[in-house]
Amino acid sequence: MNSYVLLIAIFLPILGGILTGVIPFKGRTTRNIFVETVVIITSIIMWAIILNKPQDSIEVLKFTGDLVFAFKMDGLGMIFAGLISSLWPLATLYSFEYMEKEEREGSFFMFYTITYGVTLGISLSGNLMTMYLFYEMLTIVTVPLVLHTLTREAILASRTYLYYSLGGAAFGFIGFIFVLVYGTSLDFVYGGVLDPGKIGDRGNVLLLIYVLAFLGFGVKAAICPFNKWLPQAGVAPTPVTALLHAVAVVKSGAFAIMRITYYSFGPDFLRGTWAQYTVMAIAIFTIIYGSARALKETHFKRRLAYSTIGNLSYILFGVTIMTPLGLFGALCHMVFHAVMKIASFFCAGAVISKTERTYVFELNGLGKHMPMTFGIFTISGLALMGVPGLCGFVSKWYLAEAAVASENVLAYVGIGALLISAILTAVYTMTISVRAFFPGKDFDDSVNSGVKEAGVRMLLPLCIFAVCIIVFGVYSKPLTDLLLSVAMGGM
Amino acid sequence: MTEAFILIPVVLPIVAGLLLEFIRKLNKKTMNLCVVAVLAIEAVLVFMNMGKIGAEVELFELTDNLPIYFKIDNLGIMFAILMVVIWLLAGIFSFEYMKHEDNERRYQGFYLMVLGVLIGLDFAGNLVTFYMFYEMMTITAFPLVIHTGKKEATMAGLKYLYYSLGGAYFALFGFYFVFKYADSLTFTPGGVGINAGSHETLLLICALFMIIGFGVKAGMFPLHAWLTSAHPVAPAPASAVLSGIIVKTGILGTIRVIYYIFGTKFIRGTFVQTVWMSLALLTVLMGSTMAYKEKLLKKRLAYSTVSQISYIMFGLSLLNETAFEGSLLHVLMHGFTKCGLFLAAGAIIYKTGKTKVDELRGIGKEMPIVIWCFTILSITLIGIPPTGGLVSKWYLCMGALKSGIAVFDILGPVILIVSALLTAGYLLPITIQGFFPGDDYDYSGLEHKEPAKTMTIPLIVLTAGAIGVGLFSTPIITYIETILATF
Amino acid sequence: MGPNLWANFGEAVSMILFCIGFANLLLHKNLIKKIIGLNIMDSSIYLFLALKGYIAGHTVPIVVDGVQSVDAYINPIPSGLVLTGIVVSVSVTALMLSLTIRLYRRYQTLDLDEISKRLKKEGL
Amino acid sequence: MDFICNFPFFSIMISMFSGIVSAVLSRKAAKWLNLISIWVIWFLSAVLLYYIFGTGEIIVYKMGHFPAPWGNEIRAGLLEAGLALFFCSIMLLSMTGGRKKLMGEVVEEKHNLYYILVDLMLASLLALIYTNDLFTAYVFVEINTISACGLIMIRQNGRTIEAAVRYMIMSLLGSGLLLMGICMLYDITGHLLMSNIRDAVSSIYSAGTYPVPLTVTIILLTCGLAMKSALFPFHTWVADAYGYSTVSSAAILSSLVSKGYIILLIKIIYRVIGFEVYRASHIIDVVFVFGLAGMIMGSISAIRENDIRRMIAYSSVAQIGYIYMGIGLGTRYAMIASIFHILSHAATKSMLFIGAIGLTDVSKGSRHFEELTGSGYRHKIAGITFAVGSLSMVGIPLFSGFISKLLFAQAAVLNTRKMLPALIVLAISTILNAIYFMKTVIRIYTPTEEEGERITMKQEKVYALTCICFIALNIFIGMCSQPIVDWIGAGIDMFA
Repeated sequence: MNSYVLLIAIFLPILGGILTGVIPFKGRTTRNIFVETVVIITSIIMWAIILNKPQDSIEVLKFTGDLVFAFKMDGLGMIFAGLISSLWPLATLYSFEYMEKEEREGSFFMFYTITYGVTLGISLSGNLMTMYLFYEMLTIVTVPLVLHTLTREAILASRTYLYYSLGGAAFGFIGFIFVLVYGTSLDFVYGGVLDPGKIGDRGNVLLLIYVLAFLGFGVKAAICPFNKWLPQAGVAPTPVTALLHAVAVVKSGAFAIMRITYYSFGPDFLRGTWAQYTVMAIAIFTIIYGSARALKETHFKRRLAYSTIGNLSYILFGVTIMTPLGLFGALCHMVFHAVMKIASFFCAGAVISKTERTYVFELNGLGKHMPMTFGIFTISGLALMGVPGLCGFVSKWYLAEAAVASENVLAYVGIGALLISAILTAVYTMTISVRAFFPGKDFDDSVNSGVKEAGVRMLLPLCIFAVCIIVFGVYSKPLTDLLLSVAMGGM
Repeated sequence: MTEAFILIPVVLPIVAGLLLEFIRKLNKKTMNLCVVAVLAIEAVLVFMNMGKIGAEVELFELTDNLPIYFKIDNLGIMFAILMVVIWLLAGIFSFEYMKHEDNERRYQGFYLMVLGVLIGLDFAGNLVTFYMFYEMMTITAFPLVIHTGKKEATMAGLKYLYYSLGGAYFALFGFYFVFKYADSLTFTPGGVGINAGSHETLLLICALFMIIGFGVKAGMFPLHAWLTSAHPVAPAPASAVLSGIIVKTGILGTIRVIYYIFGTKFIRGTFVQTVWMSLALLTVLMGSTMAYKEKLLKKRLAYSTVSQISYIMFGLSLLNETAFEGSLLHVLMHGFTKCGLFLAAGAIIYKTGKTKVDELRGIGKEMPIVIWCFTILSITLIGIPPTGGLVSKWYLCMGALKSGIAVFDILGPVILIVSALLTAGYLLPITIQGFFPGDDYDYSGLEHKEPAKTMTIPLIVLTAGAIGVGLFSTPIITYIETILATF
Repeated sequence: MGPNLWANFGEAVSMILFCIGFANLLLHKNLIKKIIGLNIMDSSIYLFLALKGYIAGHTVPIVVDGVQSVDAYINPIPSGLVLTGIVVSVSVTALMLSLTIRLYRRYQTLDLDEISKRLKKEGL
Repeated sequence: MDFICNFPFFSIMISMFSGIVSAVLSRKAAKWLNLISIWVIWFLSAVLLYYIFGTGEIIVYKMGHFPAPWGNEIRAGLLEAGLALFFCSIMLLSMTGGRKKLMGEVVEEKHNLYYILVDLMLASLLALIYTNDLFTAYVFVEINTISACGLIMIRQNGRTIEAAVRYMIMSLLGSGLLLMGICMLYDITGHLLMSNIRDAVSSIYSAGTYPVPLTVTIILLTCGLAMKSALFPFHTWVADAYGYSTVSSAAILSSLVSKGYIILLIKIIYRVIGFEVYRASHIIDVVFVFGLAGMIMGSISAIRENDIRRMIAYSSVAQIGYIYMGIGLGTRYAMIASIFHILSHAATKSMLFIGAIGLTDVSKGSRHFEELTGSGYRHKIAGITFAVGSLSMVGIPLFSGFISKLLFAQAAVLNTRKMLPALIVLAISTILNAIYFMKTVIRIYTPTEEEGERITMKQEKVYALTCICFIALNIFIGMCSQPIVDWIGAGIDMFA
């Protein structure tokens, strides 16, 4: 299969998005149909590509001599692209109903669709240069989405987001330069491209640079000192918070870190060095920090955002174990967390759009009126806790296995952190479910009068996600085998 | 594959419970009938399974080489029978009792589900299956705890939830490592081979973690606080099963981990055993003293549960046959007794609404049957001959003495006896005051308050059971020895 | 150092002058004084150049009664440079003065900081 | 083909004479003359560049056919020709972009003067690029200064005059130092032609005589030119000068004038002092440090501004800092990076000014951020232009800024001693750039309720065309930078 279809997959949504902004549509429905078709076609193409696995890479143009703008689909990219392309149509479907009460849907869907293309670009880029390019573009195109509501805090949030991401990219850029200078090439090669001949006695500098790059790309993955933007960005419409700030954007950060760790610097170079311990410590700390903050937070979406911070650091923890198994665990959690968190966010969105309630203590007794929504929320919450039989358990299991196998004491501590954060997760998700379902004796139901269950366009994606959570929980073998082979460097 | 039939007792109540949750219109009578029918069928099925010992079935793999796998063995079947019997009795009791609570349907539904999960727990054939049902039990039992919907009930319920999950995660921590260093996770009597290599200490720590983790459910110090706040707030039948049965799952977990995964050899003589024993003894003492000081009846019973369960823990921690027999015996004994006591307390509350101990003067005149049962059960719990309590404690003390572990072989029995005295101290006064309110008590205000048959009958049966365990301890012992023989 | 300094005292003087002029141009508030400083600075440079051009005992490079040997003349180029420089500096000075006049007409003062203060007030 | 040898000389002369002639022409005629002359020079330089590429020989033009060391020379290598071409293009675009504004802001009778000044400016720039004689360079530096001053104050208000005065003072100090340096150099070496001086200097250096005067000279030259090109501590005049003069002046000044001096400095480094000698003197470290300081301080003062044009002005202080940082790194690669940044910054900065003016037009002429809200929708093309410029400044790939950032970083990595400070400061200043440019972009694309006047592309065809050219140029530099880099490298080699 000719690799040029990769370009189609990437640029179709971008063009489609721009068209969405340009074409003067008659009615809302026509536009929605247009958007949905574009998204679905892209996903179909993407899956066709994934099934056919074109091996060779394509070079679009040369920037300067050794900077090539090239695309290639290797295993890691395939996973991420597959994840994105399966979630996007559902999220779009959901956002139709959600956005009806918002203004300027046109521009929203424009950028929403463009983001799809850009994210695919990140996942399919064949070398560090291309990934960096799309990484920056991602920041730019998602800012309007954060800005969308145009309230004061939306503007502030978008600024914070922009500064943090661009700043992070600046540090990632340094790492990129070093790979350029000290590596054999910029292409992603499993096991790293650093040239020992060139490194010589400057190993420590490279380690320092790795840490800087980790922090830089980690900004998008919301690692601890740099996670201020993520909760703030919760002001965006829920489809954005759900898809971008739980999956696309933040996972791009994690994805980039996977790339530089396993495909550029190389785990063998990093394993056992102070750099590894530093980044792992950061990840572990963030795990605890995120969950604890989520516990303190009373705003529904912000609480979920903090929990996202914690869970992203699960992924990073897996990455920093620096073994194929660790990468495997990280990939699992990347996929599963995507499903779980997007489900919980959509529940939050459904609640907000139906009842305008944003704080946890306002949710008392809603379970009676929106049983589906809160049922699914409970399921996702349990999954996040890691109850066996739901997918959260599986990924945590593999992460812990990798940590145990690595025989690295700090990694043992990491397991402890995983479990502590699991109990914290239990606290902050279960309180919500309990409030919703068991408001208690002395609760008068009148305040909830008139609350209705969310519409089908919202419930359909929710149900699909819930089913995924359970199915992956009980039977994930084919998927995990695939992920494992990828993590081992195969296709 | 006929062996899949062993799963019916697991599936049936869960399905029934779920149906109950979703069938909205269903009048009370029919519902109660359904419930009792299901419970009865369940009991029958479990008893049928006695014949199927050794039957095993593997459903699917959670992750690669983590199969969901069931296997019936003596230990499991024993727990299963205890549970199903008590469940039936408490269930019958609840029909009357739950009248003054609302939302019965929800209650009964979860009541059934928990039973199913528990049976699954007993039949679990490897650690992961066990763990899975363990968590499910925690979550499904939660609505029972908070059923009354009072503020403190919800608080206590959450406390219960978080403590139990925390314990589960403690266990999970060890679980991760065991998976790496053990040959398999299938429960094999005498333990699967652990090839720790240089990681001896690490694994011992894991073992300790798992003990503590399951100990949470068993209300073992230091993580016992939830028990005394969660059990009292639940409706009486619920607290009866919570206190009589669900705490036992902690015991089961510990037995499974220590006797079926690590193997006694691995633990014996290590710091793990020492810590375990001291924790158990500490809990025994603390529980009784707290119970002695406690004024609320149900809370007092809860504290007594804490101490009684730790008898069992202590027995297990001694790692020798005699103590093990004692422990299992005590499991049965305490199951009946404590369940009965709670039901009695429930009956009192239901009729008189009195919750404090010192309000109960002269209660014996009002509801003699209940209080008689209460008295007999107390005697059993204290362990005055010829009741069952004596036997189990006897075995426990024997085990301690012959274990030959310095200090503990003496200290253990002493503490057990002391706490027995304390038990007497906190249970008997109720009876005494109940029957002999004293001369200054005016009998004018008395009226006959004996509760309905559905309440008294289960109570009587339980009392009989408690005595029965005492009288016919020999066959039970022999049965336990068959379990021991497999080690 | 000493005799060396004495030997080419001219250069030393021009340097000192240069520094004076530079300081004036840089530090003085008053525009006119700045311009004076500018001129001092430039002239010091021309002095320096002229000194470089002059060779003791040689005569002006104007050919009368037959060409003498080359080393009879001084180097003419510096003088040319000086002339050019003077032209430049004159024009610059003129420009500066005209600017100064404009400013003075607007603000009735020659103090540059004062002027900027007023501009801030005007908020232009 | 020795006719081509005259092209450098022609181009200088054409612009100069067109300036002189414009004095007596009508306003329109002057305008056309100016336009035509720039076009002609553009064409000449293009031909020259092509020719040199073809033959690879350096063109030396002897004024009055006196041979060195007596005569005065004009010398054109690849770099010179290319720069001339580039400067012409930028000049052209800035003029067309700002013409409408010019009409509004400058009184009728001053227009001729304006074109005269522009022509002189171009002439002096070309001379700075081409000349091979230090003293000629000095003279044209002065002419440059004077015409720049005129460009600043052509728009008559207090601010501009004050700015002009400040600018004059600063640059006069600079040129004073420069002249002193030149004189001392002449004193040491006895030459004015760059090539000869370099031979003399290298022999002196190897002989080890006159170490102190040599160092002093280097300091004087560097310091003088740094002052004139607004390196960090000497940047006080920038904000006013670029902020209040008419827009094309601002564009030309910020993107060409200061660059002219830097080009001269680079020429001095290579062709007068000699790269090795220069690097051996520790001035280069000082330059490096001041460059870094400039990168940070410039951005910080830009963040503080709430006036869009002053903000852009301060940002150019930061960019100058980049260039000096590159020079300070003291490797050939870094020098290439610096020269590349000169080009990309010149393209971007003038673009930003032009874009900004379009935005202020639709915001009731106010340059403060509050009024600018939503102007990106009211004047689409201007908004896009500004956005592209900002992205390029922040260093987003596909735009020119990214490539220069890349080159700088690579150069920094290759220099072990200065690597870490350079990289860290590079990253930090990127963040700072992001902060103030992106803040502005978000601001101009935040829709508002109140309806300002709108300007569509049809209303301002020329302006729109200019903007499009700028964008195209920027993206061109960003996308196919490889030939440019090669060309710069070849040009630097031709300096030797």
